[in-house]
Amino acid sequence: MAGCDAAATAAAVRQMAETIEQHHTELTHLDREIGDGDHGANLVRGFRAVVEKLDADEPGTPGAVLKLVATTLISTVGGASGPLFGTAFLRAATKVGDAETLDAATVSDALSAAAEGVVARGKAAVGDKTMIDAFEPAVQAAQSAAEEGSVADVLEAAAAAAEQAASETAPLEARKGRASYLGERSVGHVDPGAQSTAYLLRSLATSASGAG
Amino acid sequence: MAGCDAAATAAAVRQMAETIEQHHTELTHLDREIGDGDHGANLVRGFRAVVEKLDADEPGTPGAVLKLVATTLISTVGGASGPLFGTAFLRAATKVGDAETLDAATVSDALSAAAEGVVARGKAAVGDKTMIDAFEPAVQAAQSAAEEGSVADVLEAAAAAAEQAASETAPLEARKGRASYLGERSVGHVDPGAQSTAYLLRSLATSASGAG
Amino acid sequence: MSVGLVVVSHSAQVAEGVVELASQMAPSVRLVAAGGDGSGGVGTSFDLISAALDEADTGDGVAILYDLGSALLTTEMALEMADPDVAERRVIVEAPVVEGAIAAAVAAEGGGGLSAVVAAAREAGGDA
Amino acid sequence: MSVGLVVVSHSAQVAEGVVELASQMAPSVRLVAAGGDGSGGVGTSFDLISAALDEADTGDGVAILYDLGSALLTTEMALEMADPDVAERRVIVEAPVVEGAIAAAVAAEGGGGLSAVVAAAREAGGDA
Ligand SMILES: Nc1ncnc2c1ncn2[C@@H]1O[C@H](COP(=O)(O)OP(=O)(O)O)[C@@H](O)[C@H]1O
Ligand SMILES: Nc1ncnc2c1ncn2[C@@H]1O[C@H](COP(=O)(O)OP(=O)(O)O)[C@@H](O)[C@H]1O
Ligand SMILES: [Mg+2]
Ligand SMILES: [Mg+2]
Ligand SMILES: [Mg+2]
Ligand SMILES: [Mg+2]
Repeated sequence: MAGCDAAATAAAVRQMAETIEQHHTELTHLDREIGDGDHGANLVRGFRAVVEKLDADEPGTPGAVLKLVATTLISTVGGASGPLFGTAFLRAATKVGDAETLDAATVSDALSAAAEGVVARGKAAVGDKTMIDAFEPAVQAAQSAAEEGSVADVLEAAAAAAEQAASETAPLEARKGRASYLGERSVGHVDPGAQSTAYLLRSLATSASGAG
Repeated sequence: MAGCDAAATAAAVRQMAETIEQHHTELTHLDREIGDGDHGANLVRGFRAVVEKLDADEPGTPGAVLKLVATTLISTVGGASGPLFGTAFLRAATKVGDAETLDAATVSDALSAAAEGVVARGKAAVGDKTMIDAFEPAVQAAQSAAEEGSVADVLEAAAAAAEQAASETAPLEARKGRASYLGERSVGHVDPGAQSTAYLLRSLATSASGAG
Repeated sequence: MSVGLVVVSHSAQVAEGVVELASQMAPSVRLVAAGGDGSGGVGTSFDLISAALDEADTGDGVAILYDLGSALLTTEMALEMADPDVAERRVIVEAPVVEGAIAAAVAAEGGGGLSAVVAAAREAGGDA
Repeated sequence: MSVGLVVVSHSAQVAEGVVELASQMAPSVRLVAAGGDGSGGVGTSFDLISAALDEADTGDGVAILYDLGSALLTTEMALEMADPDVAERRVIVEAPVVEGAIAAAVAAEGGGGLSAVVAAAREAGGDA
């Protein structure tokens, strides 16, 4: 995207919504294995509501777009991922403030703030088999990339790290969220929230690289 | 009652049902103070069902009548007093066996068995502010009276003791049943189940004295 | 088959809602609600509970969750009146009714035996 | 007035049933159900919870009971988004949802303040 302005941010959000539509069956399937089988449906409901709001009235800054995403997800998702992703977008929105466009450092900082928000909300640590297991490595990778890369580089690094990390949640035993009810039986399945985090970051990277 | 046979037992049970109809508003009122306000309605429902069954097919022994009362109360009362009074009548039925008529000793023993059944079911001790506070003194009084008295004497003694004891539940703090949720606030109110126990025994005494 | 579950509550809505919640995490477990007095009111029903116990029993045992003391009394009564061979594999669990039922259902879904299911319910504190 | 209560559950039936049960022992307490995702499904709703918190709040405080971890997350979110002056007198209680709600309701009915109501819920084990 040519300068990460409000329009580009909104376009990236629409792309995230599209990604969720594509993957919701798989996400629901993952959640059926170690949860209540609604993660895909939850996110579809949330992102459809986001797109409706963007269609109705697209905000004028990247931060305002992110805030709209946050409040909409919080009100519509209906599962743990609602307040978690909601808090992530809310912290990211606060971090970018009323900047007209976002540079690589800001995007990386926003990602960090988002991950911190998820930790503050859900109290999960790396290794608990949650979306944090995808978020944290993504933040690390983004920070390194931000030192000399573009926004696209930052998001590409984040997405690649999250994808890798999401797949690595399979051998973990869940210690937070519903999957923790399963104890050892949660081993052998990828965490749905880690996987959706990876998809969302991949979608952002695709948007940023201009291909989306 | 002229020889406590099946017909006299059934008549006494109908008299109990009548007593409950007369006092149900008061019992409900007591239960509203320290419970959920349904004790009167619970017993009315139970004893109406009992009378219906007696009307349909009156059993041929006192024990069978008591057993019918037990199973009907158990199935219809819907509150703690259902399994408690149900167990009481069931134990009494077992104690009297298939005797054709009941004498004073048997009535007293049946009362003891009933009280033991309530203790076994509800695990309450004297002083916990439950129906046991009326039952236990009634049993003591009945046992003394049975040494040389008639069935009517036994039941009169039991009723008088229960009435006295029920009123003395007021200063107690509830330690069993719903009223125990109230802690200290249960002090100052008569226990509904102790009061209904007193009414039921009074009704039996009245029947036995031939006035019922 | 797996261990079955009966949820006894004074409220039909609570019992049915708990079954709804637990079934999401345990779609193949036999979960049976026994709530209310059987005629639309608040209370417990000996007959409803007895029927629910039979319905939940696959032969592998039944864990029973209840809400309040008087539900416990009625449930104990129902166990006592049942065939002792059958009653033996039906266990009343001292656990929070919602949290315990979900934990028990998940344990049963995973193939846990009666004692494992009971233990899961007992340990449930609702901090997941 | 007295302390109000909000029951947050993933199931509308559970939340409403708990309110029904608790109101029997606490007819004058403001008890508000916030169950389900707000559109008939299982889940929690930020909007429902936020509205319930306002409805239960008489000014004397609100004790909040919840069923599962994700209900806690949504409820915390709702508290954070509310006016801090108001949020301060709204307390999420770690207690079994059914047993805790009944104990809390009884304490509130008896005129207990917010901390007494919260303590009553916490101590609730359902052995009455
Ligand atoms: N305490 C937590 N901290 C971080 N992530 C969590 C936590 N609890 C749940 N999650 C994430 O949320 C995902 C489940 O989301 P979702 O299915 O939408 O919610 P629910 O579990 O309420 O049905 C999990 O896969 C996990 O990644
Ligand atoms: N564990 C117990 N042991 C003995 N009596 C009890 C016990 N629990 C409750 N009761 C008696 O039951 C009475 C309440 O009966 P009722 O109102 O019909 O039932 P519920 O409390 O279920 O609404 C109490 O007043 C008390 O006398
Ligand atoms: Mg889920
Ligand atoms: Mg869910
Ligand atoms: Mg009552
Ligand atoms: Mg009752």
